[in-house]
Amino acid sequence: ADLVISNWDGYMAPDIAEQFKAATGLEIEVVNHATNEEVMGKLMASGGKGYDVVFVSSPFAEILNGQALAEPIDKAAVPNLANLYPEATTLAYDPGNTFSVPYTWGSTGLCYRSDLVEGTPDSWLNLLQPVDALKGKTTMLATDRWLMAAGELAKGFSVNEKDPARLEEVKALLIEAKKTLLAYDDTTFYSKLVSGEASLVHAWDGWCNYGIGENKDIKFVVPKEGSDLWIDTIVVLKSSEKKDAAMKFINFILDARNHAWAAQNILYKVPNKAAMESLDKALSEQYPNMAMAPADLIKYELLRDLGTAQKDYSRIVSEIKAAN
Amino acid sequence: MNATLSSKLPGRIVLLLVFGFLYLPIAVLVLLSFNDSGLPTSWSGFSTRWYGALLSNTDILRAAGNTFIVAVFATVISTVLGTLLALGMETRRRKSSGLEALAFAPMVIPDIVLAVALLTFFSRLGLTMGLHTIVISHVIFDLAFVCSVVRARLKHFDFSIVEASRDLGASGWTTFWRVTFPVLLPSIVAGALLAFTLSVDEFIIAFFTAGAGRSSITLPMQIYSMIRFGITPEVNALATIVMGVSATALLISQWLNRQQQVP
Amino acid sequence: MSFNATRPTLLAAPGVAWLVAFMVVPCLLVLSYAFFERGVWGGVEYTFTLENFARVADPLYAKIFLNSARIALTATVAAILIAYPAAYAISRAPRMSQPILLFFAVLPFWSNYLIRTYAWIVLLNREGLTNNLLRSLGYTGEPLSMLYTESAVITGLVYNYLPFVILAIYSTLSRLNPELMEASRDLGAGPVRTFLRVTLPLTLPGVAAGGVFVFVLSIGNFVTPALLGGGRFQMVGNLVYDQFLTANDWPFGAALGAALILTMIVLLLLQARATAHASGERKGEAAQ
Amino acid sequence: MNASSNPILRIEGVGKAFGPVTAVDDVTLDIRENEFFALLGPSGCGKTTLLRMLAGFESPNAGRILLEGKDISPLPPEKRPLNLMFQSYALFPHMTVRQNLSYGLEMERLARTEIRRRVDETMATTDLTQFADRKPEQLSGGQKQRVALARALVKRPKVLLLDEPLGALDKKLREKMQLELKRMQNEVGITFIIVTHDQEEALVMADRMAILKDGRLLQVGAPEDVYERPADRFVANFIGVMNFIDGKVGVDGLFVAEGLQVKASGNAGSATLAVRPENIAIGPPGDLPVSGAVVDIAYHGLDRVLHVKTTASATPLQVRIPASGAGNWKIGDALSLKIDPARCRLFQ
Amino acid sequence: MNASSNPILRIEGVGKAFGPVTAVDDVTLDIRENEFFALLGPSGCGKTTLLRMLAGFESPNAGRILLEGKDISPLPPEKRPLNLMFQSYALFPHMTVRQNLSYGLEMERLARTEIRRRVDETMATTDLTQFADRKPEQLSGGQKQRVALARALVKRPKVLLLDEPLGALDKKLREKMQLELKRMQNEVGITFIIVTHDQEEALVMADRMAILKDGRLLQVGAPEDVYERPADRFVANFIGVMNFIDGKVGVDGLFVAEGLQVKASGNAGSATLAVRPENIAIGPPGDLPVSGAVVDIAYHGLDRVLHVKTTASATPLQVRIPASGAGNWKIGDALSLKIDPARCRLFQ
Ligand SMILES: Nc1ncnc2c1ncn2[C@@H]1O[C@H](COP(=O)(O)OP(=O)(O)OP(=O)(O)O)[C@@H](O)[C@H]1O
Ligand SMILES: Nc1ncnc2c1ncn2[C@@H]1O[C@H](COP(=O)(O)OP(=O)(O)OP(=O)(O)O)[C@@H](O)[C@H]1O
Ligand SMILES: NCCCCNCCCN
Ligand SMILES: [Mg+2]
Ligand SMILES: [Mg+2]
Repeated sequence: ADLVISNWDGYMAPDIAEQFKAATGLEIEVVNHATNEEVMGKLMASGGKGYDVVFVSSPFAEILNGQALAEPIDKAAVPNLANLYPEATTLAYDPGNTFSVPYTWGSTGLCYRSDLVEGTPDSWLNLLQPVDALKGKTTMLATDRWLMAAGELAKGFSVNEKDPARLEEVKALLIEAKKTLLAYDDTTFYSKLVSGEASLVHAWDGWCNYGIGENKDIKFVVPKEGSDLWIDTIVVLKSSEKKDAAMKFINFILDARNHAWAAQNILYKVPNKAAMESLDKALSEQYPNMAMAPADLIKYELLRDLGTAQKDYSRIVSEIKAAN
Repeated sequence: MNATLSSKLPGRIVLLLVFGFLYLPIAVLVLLSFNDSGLPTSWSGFSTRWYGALLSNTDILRAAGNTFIVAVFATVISTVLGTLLALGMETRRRKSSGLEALAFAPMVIPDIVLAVALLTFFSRLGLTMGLHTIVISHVIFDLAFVCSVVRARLKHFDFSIVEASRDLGASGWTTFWRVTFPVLLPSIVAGALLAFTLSVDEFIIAFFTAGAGRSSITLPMQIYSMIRFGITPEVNALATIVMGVSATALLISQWLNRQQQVP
Repeated sequence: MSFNATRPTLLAAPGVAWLVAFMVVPCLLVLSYAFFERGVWGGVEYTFTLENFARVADPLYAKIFLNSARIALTATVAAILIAYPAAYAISRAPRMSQPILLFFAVLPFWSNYLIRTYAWIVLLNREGLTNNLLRSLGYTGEPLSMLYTESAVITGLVYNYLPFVILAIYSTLSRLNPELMEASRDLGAGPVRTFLRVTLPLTLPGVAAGGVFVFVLSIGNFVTPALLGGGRFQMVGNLVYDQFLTANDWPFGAALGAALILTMIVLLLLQARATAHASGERKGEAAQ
Repeated sequence: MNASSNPILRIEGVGKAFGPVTAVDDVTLDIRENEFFALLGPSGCGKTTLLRMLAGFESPNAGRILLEGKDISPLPPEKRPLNLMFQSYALFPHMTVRQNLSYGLEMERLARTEIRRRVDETMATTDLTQFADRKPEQLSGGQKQRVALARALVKRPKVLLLDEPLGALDKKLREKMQLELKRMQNEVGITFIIVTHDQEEALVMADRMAILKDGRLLQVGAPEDVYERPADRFVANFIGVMNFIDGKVGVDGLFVAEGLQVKASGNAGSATLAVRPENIAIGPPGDLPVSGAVVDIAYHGLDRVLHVKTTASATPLQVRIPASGAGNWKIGDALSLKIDPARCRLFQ
Repeated sequence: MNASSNPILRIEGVGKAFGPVTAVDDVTLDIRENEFFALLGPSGCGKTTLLRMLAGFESPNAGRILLEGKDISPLPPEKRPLNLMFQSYALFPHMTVRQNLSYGLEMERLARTEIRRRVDETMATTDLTQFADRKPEQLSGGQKQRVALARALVKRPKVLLLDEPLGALDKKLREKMQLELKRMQNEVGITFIIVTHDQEEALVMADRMAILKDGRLLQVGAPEDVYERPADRFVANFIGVMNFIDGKVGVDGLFVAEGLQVKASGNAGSATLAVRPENIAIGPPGDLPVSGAVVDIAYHGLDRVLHVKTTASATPLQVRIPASGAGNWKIGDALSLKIDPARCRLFQ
């Protein structure tokens, strides 16, 4: 094959290879990773060898760049960059899309069963300090940055907070919260809502939509304290020997019709103006968070690589997970 | 035998209970593979659609094939090396803590350390990675498990039959094949089953040492990437087929064996 | 000994060579990162430091180690208690059917770890099969919270590693001379004492091997605690995993890994000595 | 002799088959209290199987076993007040000699000092004291056999079943052990059932003995009885050495073979005369009724056995002459023989 | 007898220790081609260990072993043209009797028909034919021993080492096997080294024999030599039965003990006279020089042994009288004895 692309399963059209071949005559080979972390580990240990294009969340794209594993985006070869919302071209971790191209984006908030939760939750504290009826019926994301973000947002801190004293406060809050938690879960939380095992869960907006698809009573809300802005990006690896083809692939993805596939099928917003505008209105009626405007989204803070403060985060998360 | 010494009943009850425990989740898994709904939590009617979906999913089928190839090679190599290592360790006159530590190490090294180490090592050597590098890596821990099982058996082994074989003119090699091996066979089979099972189910090391391409994806890699949204009945269907085919193959081979032995 | 002085070394050589080439060398390479600093973007910056070891000394990690050792040990004991009778029953079955029984004991484990674990979730969760069954049997109380507890984690670990223990114990039971048990009965020991004083010591190496399997695999497991424990419990394996992948802190991961490996090997060597002693294994000197 | 005549053990019509192989076939036998009973028979005749049924490791396909009048078949081995010394020793490989010996006493929950005392004593009488801390694999064959014996002896059960207990011991040690067994029979009052291939052992030690063949009991009796009045040709031939001379008994009650006549009480018809080598007298040619010639001389330890060709039988007759007695016979010498009519048997 | 005088096997100063235990101690011994050599000694004296060194399973701590003049220590067991029958049998548990026997021949890559022929033949001579398809665990003790023996015999090696080959067999079978071994010695030309506890077996079968004690070689010689001229007190006592009488030799060369005088060639000083029970003549009181009284009579199979109390020694003297000879002695009878000076030994 001409290109080896690693992405999350189901993140691209199943026939993407045929489509791309029809469009460019180039062969691609799509492989899947389950998590950012594992593919990052693999890229770092091997220097990225073997892969041409990978899909990772923004902090990981930042690391790839920091480790000089990411190839600069050849703007001339990707004319479809013009389809992006302007808001998506000035993102703090990579202003001007020099080494990464955003693929999907969204917020993190609360996903809940409106028929089981009294009133409308509107604060992170509804999750972290639940009323008695919700005790043992909440879940939080297990991935360390999002786990910490919930506490930081509740406290009104930055989601990239580095001040040790503030981090201590967050830790204390999260350890307390653990006592009322059913589980940490970042894969099946929405089905726990469907079954009724959980009533209120910490969720990425897009995954809440999978729950909404099964049960109309499920709703998503971004708490009043705000959210983070998560972005899954496309990165070309420096070690790639098929950079031209890689750029062609990015350009192909950014084609409005192709990019719209992601919104329609994975129920994530895509930062592609042309694509979003092509969507059927019914989609945002069924899944209200699909209608969130880029201007609103970029009010939220991006998760950034923490550099050496990562040590403090990981220790704190270990301590939270070890608490009882 | 005296009835008081070997009543068959307690043994049967134990087997019933233990196999009940082993197959309880399997029954659920098989049931879910016929669930029309994609969610494991609700039963929405019998359907074979996931089997249909599976059979047209060439990725999964190839992954299953790869897993089988890796497991077979890793099992064969590790069973040979592990058995020999066990024999070597148990026939040594002086126990060596270094050797013991070496044989324990693959079991206690965290998977991720071994995975990162192997990938780093292979890429520094400039090796092309693929199924062969997964096999190399799986043999490491498989052989430790085989060695451990066989060694346990060797602790109270009567080596005089080995001597008798040598005395009758058999070389070390012939003795191994004609005497040691058949007598150790139950343990070797146990070790091999263990190695195969570990290899079939191993994810992180395979993921790291598989190289980048699609051609060397194994089933656990495939399934891990698929469960982003939780398990779909499609993988349940796959597991059902894997177990069903294995059981059928065994029963057929057993039947053929018996046919051969009767006349 | 002219007959087998060089032979043991020769027999062990291929396995040892494999381990040295593909395990010792690569792992030393990676574990040596422990002496260097984490780069700003992760990775390794080759400046010598002992800081990573100082961090390992944090009591938090000892606490996590002890806690996961406790969970792993519980799982180990439970697995042995279930596996022994099963292995015994298999070893007493007609010789022809023994391999078949063994095969069916491992067959469930040729499915996939995740799938099996999800099946347990379906069985155990509050809205799951067990609770539904109870409800349909007329149980009206609060649904049982079986999932996301330590017991659920232990159940999952026992379940997944049970066949390994069965195999290991079976391996030592399979050709045990029945006359030894008869001699014990003859000397006045009932079945229980015969088991404790003769059968068990002679099969202790298998029990120990199986126990080691459960323990090391449990302590290094991270899927079961995450799924059946709801991520509320942490095994040390998880900790090392997180350093390498989540925190992207390879030097600290290497230090933690090295500490874990050393601790475990020391424990295993001690265990091996104790087992050898308790099972009355021949001394190296006399073993010809 | 030492035995009272109460049967302590009654074996009633006991049989055992392993698939198609009948190992023990309808054996009925009483063992008297405190007697020393020897079980003899060719290899594979079912001796071990019989002992294993008594000990409780095989359940008979037929028949009953009564101990002091009570059927013991429901009793598991550990509840039976008898002990078996295994032909293959079955020593516990993970225990030292001392531990092997202590094991049975620990099962009786004896005090530790008592156990120690009895074990020490038994190790002393079996010459094992210096091996107390060795494992079985560090012992020689004879040492292992003594451990197996000692392990059974130290229990002092009512009935002791010994399956070839002394076969691996040298003569001196065997004699010492025989004395020890006799002493235990007398002092401790143990009933012994012993399997042995050593006929002298059986003849010297046993109060009574039984001969088994192909799982069937052929004869039970005191050693002298069996030796001197064997029940059939097989027993006659099996125990000791026997010359067989085929011939016939006439209406006059005289056994006649070619060149030989013996007064024997039997029915008229063809018959076989059995006579032991030591019951044939020897003399210069012509002195005695039967003439013959020496064809071979075997040096059998302390005696010479002359093989004497006569017209009476195809195989030369064996005649035993003590080293200290009689003349200096050479191969080829002619001589004459006389068979003592009181000391021969007629089988018809 | 059958043996030529070429040493086929030379054992030179061989020693072996297991940790603190010395099993074999500086043994030097020549085994001649085609001889039947018996190794005797008390349990644990090192017989098995010596054979195991010859076969190549233990390497000596000292000394060399030469086969036909060549040091065989570098040869692994399978390259040595000798075979060992194990005292513990070491049968292959997973093979049938036939397979056990065929194994060694298959290693020589003989033709299948030839293997079949030789195995069938050996099974026939060892009475194993009917067990050809049984596994060892389905055999009796004696049957197993025969399989072990047959497995070694069928190989027909230059030198055959047999460690207690017939101990578990009944007398008839043992005699049959003895004949078979002798036949193989003569027809096939095999050199035998056999360990046995059966002295009669050793005396009857062996061309020469060696007595070991505590790992040391005490005496090597023809059976008659060893029996009649034992090298020391231990050997004298170990082989056969021996009476010992302590006394002293005067300057006149006469051995004197209380009430007894024997003409013996020895140095003046204290000495022990050894005399076998069959070398003491017996007569009515006063007839013979030494007077005594019968204190016990033992029925030893075919003979009676009188235990006669005399003033000469504390332990009664054993006197063997044939069943067919001499008078009818009872306990308490007075009698007189005479020791044959030509047939006793003096140990100083
Ligand atoms: N592995 C061992 N460790 C320690 N001592 C041993 C070992 N093997 C044998 N021995 C000792 O060495 C001595 C000689 O043993 P060996 O087996 O040669 O005796 P043996 O003459 O064959 O005796 P037996 O007639 O009883 O078979 C014995 O005292 C025995 O206890
Ligand atoms: N498990 C078995 N399966 C088949 N046949 C068996 C089994 N065990 C014993 N036998 C047979 O039963 C018969 C009696 O065996 P047993 O062991 O009682 O003989 P034994 O009299 O003790 O002989 P030995 O003097 O040789 O020890 C033998 O022919 C033997 O081959
Ligand atoms: N470890 C979970 C990674 C999930 C990847 N996506 C992040 C945002 C939602 N897809
Ligand atoms: Mg027997
Ligand atoms: Mg021996």
